[in-house]
Amino acid sequence: MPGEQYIYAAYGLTWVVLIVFTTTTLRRVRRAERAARAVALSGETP
Amino acid sequence: MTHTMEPRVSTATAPRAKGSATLIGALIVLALVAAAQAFGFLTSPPDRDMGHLQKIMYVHVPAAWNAFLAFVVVLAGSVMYLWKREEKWDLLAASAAEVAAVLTALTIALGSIWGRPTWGVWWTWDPRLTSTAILLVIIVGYLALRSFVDEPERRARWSAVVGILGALNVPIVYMSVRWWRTLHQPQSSPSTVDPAYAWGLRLNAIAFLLVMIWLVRARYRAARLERISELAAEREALGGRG
Amino acid sequence: MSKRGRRVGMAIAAAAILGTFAYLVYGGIGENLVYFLTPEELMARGDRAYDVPVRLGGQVVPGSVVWNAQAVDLRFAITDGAKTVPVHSSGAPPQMFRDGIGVVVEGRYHRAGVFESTSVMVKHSNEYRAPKHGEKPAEMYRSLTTGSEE
Amino acid sequence: MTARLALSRVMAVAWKDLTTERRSKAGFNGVVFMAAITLLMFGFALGPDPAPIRTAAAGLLWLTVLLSGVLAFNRSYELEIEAGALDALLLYPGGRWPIFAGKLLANLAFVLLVEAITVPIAGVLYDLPLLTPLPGLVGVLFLGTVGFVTLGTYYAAMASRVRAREVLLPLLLFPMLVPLLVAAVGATKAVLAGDPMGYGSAWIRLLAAFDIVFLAATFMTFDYVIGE
Repeated sequence: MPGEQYIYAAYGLTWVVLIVFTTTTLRRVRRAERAARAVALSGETP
Repeated sequence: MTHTMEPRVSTATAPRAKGSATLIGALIVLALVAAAQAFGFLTSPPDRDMGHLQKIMYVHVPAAWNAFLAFVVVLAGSVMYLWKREEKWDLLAASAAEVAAVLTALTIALGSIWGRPTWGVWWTWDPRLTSTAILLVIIVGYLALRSFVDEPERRARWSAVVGILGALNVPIVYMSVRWWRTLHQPQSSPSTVDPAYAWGLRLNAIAFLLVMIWLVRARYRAARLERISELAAEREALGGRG
Repeated sequence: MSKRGRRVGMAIAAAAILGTFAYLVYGGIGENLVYFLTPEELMARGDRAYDVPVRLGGQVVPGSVVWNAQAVDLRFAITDGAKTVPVHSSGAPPQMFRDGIGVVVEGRYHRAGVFESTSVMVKHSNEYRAPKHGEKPAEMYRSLTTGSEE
Repeated sequence: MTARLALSRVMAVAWKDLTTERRSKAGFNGVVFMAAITLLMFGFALGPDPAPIRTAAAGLLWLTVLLSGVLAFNRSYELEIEAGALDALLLYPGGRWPIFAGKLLANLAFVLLVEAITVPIAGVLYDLPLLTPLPGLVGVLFLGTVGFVTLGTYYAAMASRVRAREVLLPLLLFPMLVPLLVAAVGATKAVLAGDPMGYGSAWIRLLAAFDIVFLAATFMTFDYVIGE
């Protein structure tokens, strides 16, 4: 079909952005959770 | 500092339970996007003028709608912060701003990819394109301001007014560039497209909406936890000295 | 400043913002501004039409397209139903370019009576449609030549 | 606070800022020099052919105003923050808007003075007919400058207090000024060309609308950005 490289480019870009952004978001959540848990634990030991 | 006690209790128990839910949530919303795209591909006949290029509509238009929706959340969060002075509204606005920036950039890139084969140009100084680009730089300025200010209360106050002024500017920007008369077609929506495309567009928009909500929620959660750790660290430092 | 004075000031400022927006949207001050001229509008400018940079919009006259791929030389005519302007362009037409479609060209109208274009842009309408047999696209592009604002 | 007291406070702040500026002179001269050199550089960038320069003149003129004017806004807070004078100003009873209004007036006078020198330079360099359309040109310059200075003074209140203020101010300010730039260039073009298409009045009204919206919005929210 004509112009199919543009369709590949559009969908490829969309998925790259979605996956990269989701992964970095997940990582950030993980990191924040670990930090919060560490703080909570150290806070409990007098 | 008693006010730091209350969030600490909630974090000690919450993270473990929700930790896996965020990954599963991500997989679910992304799978929904894939399913909606598959539906769009299978049900839509090639457009009379654009052929299969019409299928770019299924990612471009949902990205654009949800980017604008995220901006509305930024505005609402900013107004709520100035009104209630509760930090959560500031964190919500910030999370939505990050998502809005990514979705707006994606919208512009996809529009460009579509514009090249259909209009014959990657970019044209059309009202909708131009105002979307300006929206992107306004939100980048908003995020830059946040990164330059360390003190949380001041950062929240300042970014709230910058968010509100930016939102006030959007209609004026649109007006000013619209007066060059538009080349871009009116916005695509289910009512202006052939019934053969309407459901594909709707489903993709809903899938993108869920992705957007998931992203904002996850980033909001991360931002909150980061603040809680910060407060706890501060308190520890104070306690250590005193 | 007193609390009351402050509140009055806030109310005045908010009213000024809302009033200005209402004026911008409903005041109709932008109605005589155009993104492109139609052939009829261009002709109506008389002597001022020549050799100034303008955008010209209209429908490609069916059968008028002469495309020389070797020389990268494109000739066609644009019409708005009332007037027709011949256009010359040294560049490949966009993929969707064809008879009867709406286009906007940028360039200058020369005294020789030919519009020398530096860029050709296809204006797509917002109606995504599957092709039907025997359908005439001409009607669809009437909205272009009269200028779609929204 | 009575209106007269507020007014006298506005004038006091404005006068103080302008006096500081006049005593130092370095700021004003530097900004004027920056504007002149920008005009010259645009001329070189567009080549020796006068036709493209004349076509672009209105845009070049406004870009020059924005690029050089933005240097002035951070200064109006920097000096005070260094001297600790801003905190003293904030301690006065009554609203803070007179401080903002005073600084706005001082910056307005400053930028208008810069324009009074740079616009004739642009007229000479770019071969613009300035005298015939002078009243219209002055009006357009004034309206555009009011909007520019309002947002510039406002954002500088924040930018001047952070690291990297030289980067942050244009980053926040310039995207906000896009409609102002579009309308000001449109209006200036129309005024210089004798308004052949009849667009001038629409652009001027858009400029005025921009000014009103952001004057009102900055006065409503100035309390949030100054001080502490």
